[in-house]
Amino acid sequence: MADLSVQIGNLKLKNPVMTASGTFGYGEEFADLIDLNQLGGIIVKGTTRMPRQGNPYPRMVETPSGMLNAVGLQNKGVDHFVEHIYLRIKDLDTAIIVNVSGSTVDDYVAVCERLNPLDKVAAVEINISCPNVKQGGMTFGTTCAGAQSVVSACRKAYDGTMIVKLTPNVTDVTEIARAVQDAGADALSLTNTFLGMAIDVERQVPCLSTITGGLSGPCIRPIAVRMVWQVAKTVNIPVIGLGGIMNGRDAVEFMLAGATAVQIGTANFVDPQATVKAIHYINDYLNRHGLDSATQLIGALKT
Amino acid sequence: MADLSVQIGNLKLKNPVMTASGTFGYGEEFADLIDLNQLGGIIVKGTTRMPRQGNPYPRMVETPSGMLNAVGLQNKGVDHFVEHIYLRIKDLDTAIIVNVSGSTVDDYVAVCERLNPLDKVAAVEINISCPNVKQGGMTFGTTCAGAQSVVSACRKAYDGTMIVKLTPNVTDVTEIARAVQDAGADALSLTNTFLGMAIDVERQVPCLSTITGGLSGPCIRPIAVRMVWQVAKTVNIPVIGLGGIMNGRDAVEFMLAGATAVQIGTANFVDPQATVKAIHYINDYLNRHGLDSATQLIGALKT
Amino acid sequence: MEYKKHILDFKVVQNQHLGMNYSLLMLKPFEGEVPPSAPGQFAQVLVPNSKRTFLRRPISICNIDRDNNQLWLLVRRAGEGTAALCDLHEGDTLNVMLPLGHGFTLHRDDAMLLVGGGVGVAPLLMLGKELKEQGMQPQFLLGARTKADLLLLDQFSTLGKVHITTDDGSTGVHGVVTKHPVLTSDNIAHIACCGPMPMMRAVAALARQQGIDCEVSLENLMACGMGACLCCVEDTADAGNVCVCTEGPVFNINRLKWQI
Amino acid sequence: MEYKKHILDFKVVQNQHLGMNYSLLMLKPFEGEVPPSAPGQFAQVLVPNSKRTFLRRPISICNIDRDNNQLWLLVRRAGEGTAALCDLHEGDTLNVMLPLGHGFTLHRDDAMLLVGGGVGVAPLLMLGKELKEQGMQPQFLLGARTKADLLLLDQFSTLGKVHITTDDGSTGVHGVVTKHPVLTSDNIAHIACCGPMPMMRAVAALARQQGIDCEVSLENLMACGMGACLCCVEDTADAGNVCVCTEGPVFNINRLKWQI
Repeated sequence: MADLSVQIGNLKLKNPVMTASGTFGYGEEFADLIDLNQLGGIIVKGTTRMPRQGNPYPRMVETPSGMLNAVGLQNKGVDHFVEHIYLRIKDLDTAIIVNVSGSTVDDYVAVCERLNPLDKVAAVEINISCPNVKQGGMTFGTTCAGAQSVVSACRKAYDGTMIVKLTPNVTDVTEIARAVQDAGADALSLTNTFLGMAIDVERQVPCLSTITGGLSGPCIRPIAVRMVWQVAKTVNIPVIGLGGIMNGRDAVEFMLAGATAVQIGTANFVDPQATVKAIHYINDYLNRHGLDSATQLIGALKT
Repeated sequence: MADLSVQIGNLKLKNPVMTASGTFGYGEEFADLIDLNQLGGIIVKGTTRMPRQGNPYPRMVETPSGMLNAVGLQNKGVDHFVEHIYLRIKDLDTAIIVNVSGSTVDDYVAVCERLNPLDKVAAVEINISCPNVKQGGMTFGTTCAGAQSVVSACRKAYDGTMIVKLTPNVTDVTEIARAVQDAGADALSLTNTFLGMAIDVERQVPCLSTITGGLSGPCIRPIAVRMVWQVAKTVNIPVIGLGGIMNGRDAVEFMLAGATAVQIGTANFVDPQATVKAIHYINDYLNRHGLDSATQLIGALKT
Repeated sequence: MEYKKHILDFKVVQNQHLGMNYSLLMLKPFEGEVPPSAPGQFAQVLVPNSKRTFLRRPISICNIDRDNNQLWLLVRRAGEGTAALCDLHEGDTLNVMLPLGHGFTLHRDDAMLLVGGGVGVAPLLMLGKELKEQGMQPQFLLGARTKADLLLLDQFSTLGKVHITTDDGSTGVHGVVTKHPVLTSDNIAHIACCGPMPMMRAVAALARQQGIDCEVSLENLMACGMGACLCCVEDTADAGNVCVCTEGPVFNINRLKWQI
Repeated sequence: MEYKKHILDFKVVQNQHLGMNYSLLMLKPFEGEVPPSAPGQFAQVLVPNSKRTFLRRPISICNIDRDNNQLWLLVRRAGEGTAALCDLHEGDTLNVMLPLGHGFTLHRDDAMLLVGGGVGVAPLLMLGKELKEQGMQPQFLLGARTKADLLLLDQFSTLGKVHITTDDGSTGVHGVVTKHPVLTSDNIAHIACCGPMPMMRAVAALARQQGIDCEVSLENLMACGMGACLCCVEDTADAGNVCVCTEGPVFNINRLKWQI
């Protein structure tokens, strides 16, 4: 049995496979089908200062090898999380990471402050890349200054491991990555979804209530792998790769490109057991290649 | 029979369906399978000042609902085009449009000058978005200044209809679109391919000789549709939509989003008859919806 | 009662084509029993043989035949994914997650009318069977475009009285289901309805007007089917946006904000 | 001679499974005749039943059975696309574009040896048949891992003398094809070779050393198969990068820049 553990800042994960925010609820939904304690980490749904109803239906459309969503950060707010959900999931033997979203810098800071005292929150993931909210979200993530404003403020409010989730909807993702590293991030996760759109041609209306939404799934994996590869060469902090990972092979692809860990997102909708299968695959892969640690995969691409 | 014709600058196309550069050779390769005279236009392979051998093999890898390529503008140069290929294809009853590529502004200008006198070249398409060349190409297309430098210079060198092909690998495609319009473009085509990457995980090497390549196919269609929709609302010149159009339905989707015409690219590799089938579909669609002109589809999305 | 979710491979024992557009898939798990499920719950089916289908397809559980350890799914050929399901061969393998969501309320009286249209009759078969097994006498009101579009009529006839409407009048009452007098007869206290949206809205409107308790089964587009993606939401009077896949697919019409 | 390209729907008349990993697909066009093709040309097959296959798959033309108007394609279960082809049912429809590329040179003498390995024997069947029909006496040298991996042996035996090597020595000469004495016998003037790359390189090296004229059939990854995408290029001594799909797949080794 190879050593699957990897290190993200001060946080040690038992293996590199986490779930992506907004694709795995709070984990409980999957408990019938997989042992949650096997996961490297669970990144729970985007959490905001106040409850949010999200966007109107329809919020989803299937696209070639992927899907567009426009959920819009529906959640019951950080107080509900702390008072109810946290109590239910805190004793899982996996890293619980909370995705933090907001419309203003103050919103992000308020959520970070509320989460800061919680022992069993292993890290926060600052989401400056949600494409489905009118204010904040992705608009912070597309400029260095915007990204730094959020990340610096959150850094002051949160003492633990702080991951920052980047948007792919930029000309040069390495520039944003460097700015976010300089602002105090302990790790980066990329990519969030790609801004996309689909039309019901017979009715001549957009498929989503919000017209545009976030594209995810294996369709965009080649772009996400490229960005992880570029960013991992640029920064000194760990990179967490995501974007269309459907299985263990895809997870290894991201690690070879430079990711220290990965998140599985949309695949959970197609195969709710994709995460545990990927963990087994990585173990088998390491054995097959005569490697004894998952860390040996990180950036091992021969170019 | 509905009126399928559309207008791109001074150029009237018999229908909105063209072939995308680099996916249809010079048309001759497809002559056994379709009647080339039925097409709205043929955009021939990227043509450069000097012959180019392109990138080493391997240049292609299949990805979910798409493919990455790294051809690198292999072509025999503009002189060969003018002296040989042009003579063979100039009497086709379709708009022959030449895609112009280069590493320097002078390169682009030289090709435009060489093409300018040719009666049967209906337009040029200035390619400031090729992701597979070390110099020039996409690097021009990712900044307003870079884009304008090429487009202004070509504008002086070419008197006919000048289309400019934009890259999607930018934060704000409308900004580039506006700059290119201001520099004298008669029309815009978007999107070119997305910069991506894939890894052979067993061998731990990139699938492409150039590591990264251009992602095309229906996988990226939702992103391309979104960009066409954004750009069409921004500029006053016609937009030609492309990116993962597999059939007539997809062509209509781009037109509803604001495209005046479309280009079919990667689909030609899967179904060499995709273009003519799309033309028939559009005609049927217009009849089914009680419309008498393809122009009624342009930007007809109800939002 | 909450049933545990399972993901299982099933073998296609029989694919019974019903007319041009429907298939009744009779499936047997490769291992173990078809998991316990309630009438109105659904399954998420991974389409194995379609180039352009990425997500699973939610399909109502039509019947669980315990004697033969079979799961029945009734599929309408709508898009590419369901067409591929209709084209499955006997012996093919199908990966199915079930049971999902919350089903119909089982009322312990004889005043229950099960109203179905098109492929929406599927969950009513299981519901009717369950009611009959518990000693109730359910009635059915089934609507279709033509006589040929009436599905599983033989099955329904064994479970209780069947009322019929057809759009073209080729059998039963001529017109849509709300034209049928049984809907407004005195002895109906509860309606369980599944069918096309216009039908469900019309039935819901009539039920509200008549003061009849009514549940409908929604078909909102969904990705995961298990409350994770939050895509299939329906706006409710009591809780705002809720997931159809977990809080539904069956809703009492009093929870819905339908303008009826 | 250039044959016209066609795109046709074929019906799977028979899918003959050869061992675990190969299928011989016998296909009949829904309309008209199998288009005229030359030995060594290939077809581009649209995989109808695989979720993750986007592009067509290039498959050598194995045989055209004019008596039964059948196209034979020999498929090795390599990735998901070819696996789906191997799993086709009789009666399924397959969209095929053919013929593509340039095939083997037909030498008008009896000094031709056709060397094949694995699924690479496919085009040699058609080539041997053509040679025999034209009155020549081709010989075959077929290599495989084991006796069980030798494909279409009955067919080849009807066309000429068959020499065999196996990696495990279970039949024929023990070892790779270049171990077989026929390759260096005096009466071989031309080699037509199709098989795995290491085999083709070894055969090419031997041919060059012995001064034997030699053609090989390349398998570079391709998208369009018709010279449009410029992805499948091979670097040649005379013309730099050329498309394998149009200039090949068959090349004389003198054109290649292989370090052999």
